[in-house]
Amino acid sequence: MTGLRSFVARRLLLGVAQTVAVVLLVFALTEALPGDAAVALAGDQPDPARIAAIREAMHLDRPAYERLAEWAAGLVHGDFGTSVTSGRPVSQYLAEGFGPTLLLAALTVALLVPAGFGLGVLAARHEGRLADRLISSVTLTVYAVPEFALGILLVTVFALHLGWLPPTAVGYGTDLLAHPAALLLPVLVLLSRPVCSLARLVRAGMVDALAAPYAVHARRYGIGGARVRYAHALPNALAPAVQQLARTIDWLLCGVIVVEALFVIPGLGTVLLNAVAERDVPVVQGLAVVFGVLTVVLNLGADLVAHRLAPRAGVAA
Amino acid sequence: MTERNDTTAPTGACTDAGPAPVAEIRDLRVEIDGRAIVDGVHLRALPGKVTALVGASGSGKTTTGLALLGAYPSGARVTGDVRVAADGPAGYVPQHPASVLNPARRVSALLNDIARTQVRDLPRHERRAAARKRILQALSDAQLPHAEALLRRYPHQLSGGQQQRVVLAQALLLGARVIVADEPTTGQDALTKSRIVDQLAALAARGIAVVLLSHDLDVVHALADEVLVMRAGRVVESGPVQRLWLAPRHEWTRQLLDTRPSSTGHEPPSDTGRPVLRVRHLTARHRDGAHGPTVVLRTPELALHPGESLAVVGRSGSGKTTLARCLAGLHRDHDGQVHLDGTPLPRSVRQRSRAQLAAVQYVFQDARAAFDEHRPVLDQVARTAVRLRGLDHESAVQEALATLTGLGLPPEATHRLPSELSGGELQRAALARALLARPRVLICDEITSGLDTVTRRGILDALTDLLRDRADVSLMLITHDLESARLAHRIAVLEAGELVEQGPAHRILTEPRHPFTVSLMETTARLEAKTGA
Amino acid sequence: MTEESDTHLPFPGLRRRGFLAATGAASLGALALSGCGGPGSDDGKGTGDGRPRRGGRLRAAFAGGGASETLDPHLANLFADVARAKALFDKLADYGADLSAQPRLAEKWQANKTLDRWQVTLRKATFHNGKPVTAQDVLYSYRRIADPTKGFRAKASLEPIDLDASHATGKRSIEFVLKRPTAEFPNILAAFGAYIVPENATAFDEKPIGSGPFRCVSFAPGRSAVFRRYDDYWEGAPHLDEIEFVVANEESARVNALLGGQVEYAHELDPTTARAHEDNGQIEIVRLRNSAMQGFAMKTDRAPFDDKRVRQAFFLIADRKELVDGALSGAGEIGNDLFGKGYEYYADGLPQREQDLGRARALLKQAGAERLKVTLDTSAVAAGFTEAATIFRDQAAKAGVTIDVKTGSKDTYWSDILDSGTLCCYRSGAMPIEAHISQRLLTGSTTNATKWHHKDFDALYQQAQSTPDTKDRAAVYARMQRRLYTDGGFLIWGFADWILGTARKVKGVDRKAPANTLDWARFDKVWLA
Amino acid sequence: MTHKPSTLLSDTYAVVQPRRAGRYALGLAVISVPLVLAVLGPVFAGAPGARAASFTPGDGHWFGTDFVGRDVWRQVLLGGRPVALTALAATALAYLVALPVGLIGALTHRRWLEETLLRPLDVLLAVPSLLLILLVASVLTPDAVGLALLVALVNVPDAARIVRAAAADAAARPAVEALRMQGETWWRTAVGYVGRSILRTLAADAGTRLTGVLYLVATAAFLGVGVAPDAADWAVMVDRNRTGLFVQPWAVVVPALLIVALTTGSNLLFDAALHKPGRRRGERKPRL
Repeated sequence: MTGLRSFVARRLLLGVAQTVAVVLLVFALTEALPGDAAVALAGDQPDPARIAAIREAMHLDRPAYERLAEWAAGLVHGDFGTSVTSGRPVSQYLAEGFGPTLLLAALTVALLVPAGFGLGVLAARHEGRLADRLISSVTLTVYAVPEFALGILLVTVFALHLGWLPPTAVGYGTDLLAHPAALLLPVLVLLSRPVCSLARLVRAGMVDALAAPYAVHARRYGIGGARVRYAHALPNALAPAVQQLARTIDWLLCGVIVVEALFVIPGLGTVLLNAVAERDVPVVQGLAVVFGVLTVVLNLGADLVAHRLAPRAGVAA
Repeated sequence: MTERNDTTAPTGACTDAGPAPVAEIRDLRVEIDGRAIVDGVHLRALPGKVTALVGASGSGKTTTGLALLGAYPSGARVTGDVRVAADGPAGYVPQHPASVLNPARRVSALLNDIARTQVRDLPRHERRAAARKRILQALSDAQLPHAEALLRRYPHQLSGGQQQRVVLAQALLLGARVIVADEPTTGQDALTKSRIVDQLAALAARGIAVVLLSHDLDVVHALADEVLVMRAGRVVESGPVQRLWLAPRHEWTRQLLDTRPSSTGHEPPSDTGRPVLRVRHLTARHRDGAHGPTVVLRTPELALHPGESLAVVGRSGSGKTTLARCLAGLHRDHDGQVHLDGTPLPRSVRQRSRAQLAAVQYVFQDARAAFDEHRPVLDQVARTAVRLRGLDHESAVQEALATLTGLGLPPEATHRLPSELSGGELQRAALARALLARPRVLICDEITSGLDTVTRRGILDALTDLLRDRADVSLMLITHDLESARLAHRIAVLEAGELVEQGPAHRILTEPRHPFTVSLMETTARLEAKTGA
Repeated sequence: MTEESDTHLPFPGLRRRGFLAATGAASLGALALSGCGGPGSDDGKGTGDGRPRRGGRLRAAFAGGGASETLDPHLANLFADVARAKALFDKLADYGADLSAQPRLAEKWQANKTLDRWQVTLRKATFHNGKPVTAQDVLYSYRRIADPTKGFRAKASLEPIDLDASHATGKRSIEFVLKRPTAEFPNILAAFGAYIVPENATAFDEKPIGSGPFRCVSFAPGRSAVFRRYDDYWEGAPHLDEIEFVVANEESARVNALLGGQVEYAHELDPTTARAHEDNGQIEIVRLRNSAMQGFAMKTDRAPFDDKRVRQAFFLIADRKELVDGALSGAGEIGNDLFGKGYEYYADGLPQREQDLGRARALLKQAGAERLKVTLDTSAVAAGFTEAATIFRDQAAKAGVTIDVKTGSKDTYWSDILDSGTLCCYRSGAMPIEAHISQRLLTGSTTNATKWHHKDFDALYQQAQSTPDTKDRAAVYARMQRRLYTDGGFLIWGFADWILGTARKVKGVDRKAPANTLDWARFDKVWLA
Repeated sequence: MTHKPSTLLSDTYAVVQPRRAGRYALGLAVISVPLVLAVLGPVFAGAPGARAASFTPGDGHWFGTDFVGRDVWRQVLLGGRPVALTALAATALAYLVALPVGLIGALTHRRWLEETLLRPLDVLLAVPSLLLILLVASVLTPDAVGLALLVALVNVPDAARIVRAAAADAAARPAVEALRMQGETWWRTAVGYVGRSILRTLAADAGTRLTGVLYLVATAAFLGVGVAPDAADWAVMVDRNRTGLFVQPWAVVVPALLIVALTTGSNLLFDAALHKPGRRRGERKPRL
């Protein structure tokens, strides 16, 4: 469909603009931070001469726009530049941090979808009854609990008091898959808020869809309850939920920063925090690009799925 | 009460020793919050017969019809007996077939699910093919032959007629012995109506019992074998259609059946040369996202003279609403000029001066949607006089009240919220809202479609009175319905965006020239002929 | 001048890591309430721990530096860096528990009469590749550190050495030529980051070669480093087979990992964590006393603190006990406005200062500074800073002084407070008193946060550095400290403990050494019971 | 022909409608505790007592002492206002910007105006919110007001999109065209009608957004942004006192419960307000 193609093309163009804007914004912000990598590195030994020497060693004495231009030129060739503080390539930072974060995110999303949809459908199915009340109020409450608080709580209960699970992923390095038990709590914490919002969204959509004439019609014609729920009502409840799912990437990122710190998982969130603290601008930039591209691609994907699910939204007259 | 007597006697069919009914309702009472919306209704649906429930909106006919499907309003208390033949539930064709088609699934989804249940006893590998065959058969029975491609489409990609036939095919595939058709022809033009009538007749011919819920008396007369007349939840009269038409016993039935056009043709005003509104070389486009602009209307020349009424007739999608909206300034995307008294009107309402706004007023098809649901009707109507004529609030309210009551709205109703008024009342209020501007040109866009006969007649009467009382107002009546068009002095016929014919009403109605107009007239005639009028 | 003690550097790092963890940088320590350290605080390593057992792998959790971490010992900046560096490398000397220099790779040192030429003899030691540690290695290492194009931290410490004139006098002996007399030359050898690397070593990320007790097995920056026992270590092979350093920036994560048995050693815990687990037998809590000086720095070159009566009034405003209890959660000891409690040369004869609001008011009145308004700069840069600031604000209010607490950026705090403002929160890790003076209290000091510029004070320092006799030198230091006690710019209200947690089977952890001294984070003497 | 056995239909369809009043009462009950504490707490807080050692339970302190030895109960009394105010202010601010932007975007027929207003927000939407907060916060070291502004800023794009979508829906209704035909003012059309029509959508969104804002404020505190680390603020208390969780749990549990009550309660209230009022229009077509 040409309509679809031009839609995708326009969205991609917007995505590129978004990513560029994000990078510029991040660059401007990191440049505007008081102090630079040299000051940050000097710490409580702010000997001016030493700061100057470090600055020179890091090539920070060059004007900001020159550094940006050089970095951007490199980016065009797929080169993310090198870290100011360690001199290692930024791509290495990204590559090393990407694994654990991707694993966490993928696991979370993989569980998020069935859990969120399952709970939402369950609540909608028993609308107004105990199961619904229970699910609704629990999701509401858990939604309000920040990750760090939940993380501490879960660790205290399941790892320290009961001793069922390892409290952190310390020492497991990037090979987290070999220690599935260590992943359980982090994923649970990451899952908590998105699941709640997704479940609530699916519930609302399902309540509407199940009451919609087409669902009643299908039921009237003898189609089984489960089939009506999943094959006929759910696709209609899906579109807003899928949009929300794309929005979850932002949440996951927030959550990942906290969760990685809490459970000692060396992923992108940790890299980001360190880079911001060290004023390691190229690394922050690289991350901004990665996150920007991810956000754009996921949103585009969500739009396409939503478009597929609710075809009226896109093409309808 | 006479109703009592009538209702206790079940439909005439049961007196015959004819075939057993495939569905039967006995002494149905549906109550919400202690108020009965259906009370003591009996109904028998016989195979191959069309049983019609007629009545104004709110008379309980829909509730009764849906009871056959086992559906009741939420929170309702139901007593009585509903029986349906065991081999297949009742089929249902709603007024808006799109509402029962799942927007997120292809057309084939529900058909597949229905067919699957029927092929369970076949060997696994044969099931698919067998199900497919059944589906195609059902579609072809519903007059959708060669529908393979259609199955892959989404509901919104089908035309209204196709949607209706798909819904019908679902019922046929199901093997329904009874099919409830809810207002299948409401708001449709004569050509479509006649097609639907044929279709329902074909259903009955297949031995299916059809329960027709309608306020379209032409269709009822053309189709029904038995008619139940409902009012306020009760059946006031029932019997074979001929008997009812020829000798209605109940006063309400008489009122309902009094279909003669209220009034036709005043003398057209002497042609006073300068038109009040003049359209030249109008080309309107629609833009829908990907496809780019499509031209939906071309009107080289159209004029409206002071005191004149012009009916614009056409099928749905012919561009007549777009024409009206262009004139009202609600459809910006057009070229060409619209002159008011010789001066060009800005394209968009937003750029029109108050005087210009007041001069051209527009009444919407869907009155309920055209009112703010949060404010009392009177307030909203009065605002026209405040904004467009600079009246202060007090006098505006006074005038609004006078206009509203003049149009037949009870004074106490004017202080209510729109949701508390009936469709007919709201349409009157909408008319009042436009009239308060003292318009030179009043554009009425299908304002009677979707209303039952009695209400419609009331509105049309109000319009007629208006034309008589205010000689300076020119009326533009957008309609698909030739009966309403009779009201006008002149008629313009639109087809597929082109203005195919225009002229004095009697000339168009008696000797149409364009082939399309001819076919339109013929179908209407055929429908009326069927009704035996 | 002098060495930079290791100490403070780590803090910025910490805090950087601590970025996430507002509470992270624990620091402060002792249960001043109960007045006693944990069990076994009676003496140093080993006692009561039974006979050392050989073997096993110890996992130690530190706050780390993320993916930018390096094994280059000269770049060591954080506690984790230092702990790794001292496992892989040696310095010529290191600090004892009282911050006096103890010989390490240097077997002995000998000065000439004028204290500007020092003969250093190396002990017999080998690098992990079997090559002996030679004078050339030492000179190469020092010259690398002093490279003006690099910003190595120890460069400033080595400044007194004239490296062009210094030379090897034998395979294992060097003559260091100094630019001026320096009685505390051994402190330079113990300076933070002054590690000895093999001649011409430039790359350290892939299996670096050192002379320390452990050899590098693997290193993943920001995650973990695995080192193996070096059997030919000059001081005797470590008890442990292997040590793994893991990075966990969140304090709670370190504690949880320790409680969950994922690590056996957790560095830098919160006082409250310590209190929670001190006596429940799950883990062992170790408090390293006097590890971090806590105070306020008054800029003595500007109003209102250019008047020494105002400074004295401020000394009297502070309720030190309340500050230690509140800001350090009780984990520390009160201070007496002098740096280096318990260190060599500390003037412990001076009377403990107490809060005296009446005299403080009187002094302020004399100085014409009633209704004084001061801005106190603070930042979440170190644990206890903001708490101390608000507590002190409340205390000052009782003396009629209005303090406006201004919270600044963590990342640039130290360079912000160096020259601007009048009053700020300050802290310092352990370093010799001499280093504290040379870095912070001389006219030419690079980090003179109190702007203490006094020619006579500078002269006293030079005099001390030219005094060969320890006793005489101690007398000069005492004079200097008395001066600072009377009207100096540092209001030092406490010394925080440094708190470690270990699994109960970990033995041989030194309980006396302040953070950054030789026996702190020294894993070659540790064993698993 | 067989017939289905006739079914006795009475009562089968008597659907229990969830009682709205009950929902309101529950929401009110849950939210009133934190709200009353937030509003009146400071009045009753009184003068600060002497500091005790940190994290000591009991000993004249109802809920023990916090991480710097202050009375937890007093901190609780003082700490509600900033949380509630920051969260409410941030939510309100977000809408203050999002509403006009969304309304104008939905009502204007000028494509360029819509694009200029909404495209920049799309860009902002692509910035991970925590990254934005971290960066801006480190540049500006915001105070409570700054934090509210920042959190509001993060919420604006999303809120504006929701307002625009809902308003576009309402603006496409004939009622708006009818208002235009009446020559009604922009204000009455946009605010009086469209604004009024999207109120329910907004209320629903505001409920979740408030929770999200509270979450952000609390997480920002966890990351050390925006509030003084020793401020009397429930979110900060939860974070700062959590080191003492094992020694003195009250310092964490009490403020945490209050925050959860605040968000849960407000959501319950919004839910109740939104709960579809039972069918009022008995005459209309029954919903199937």
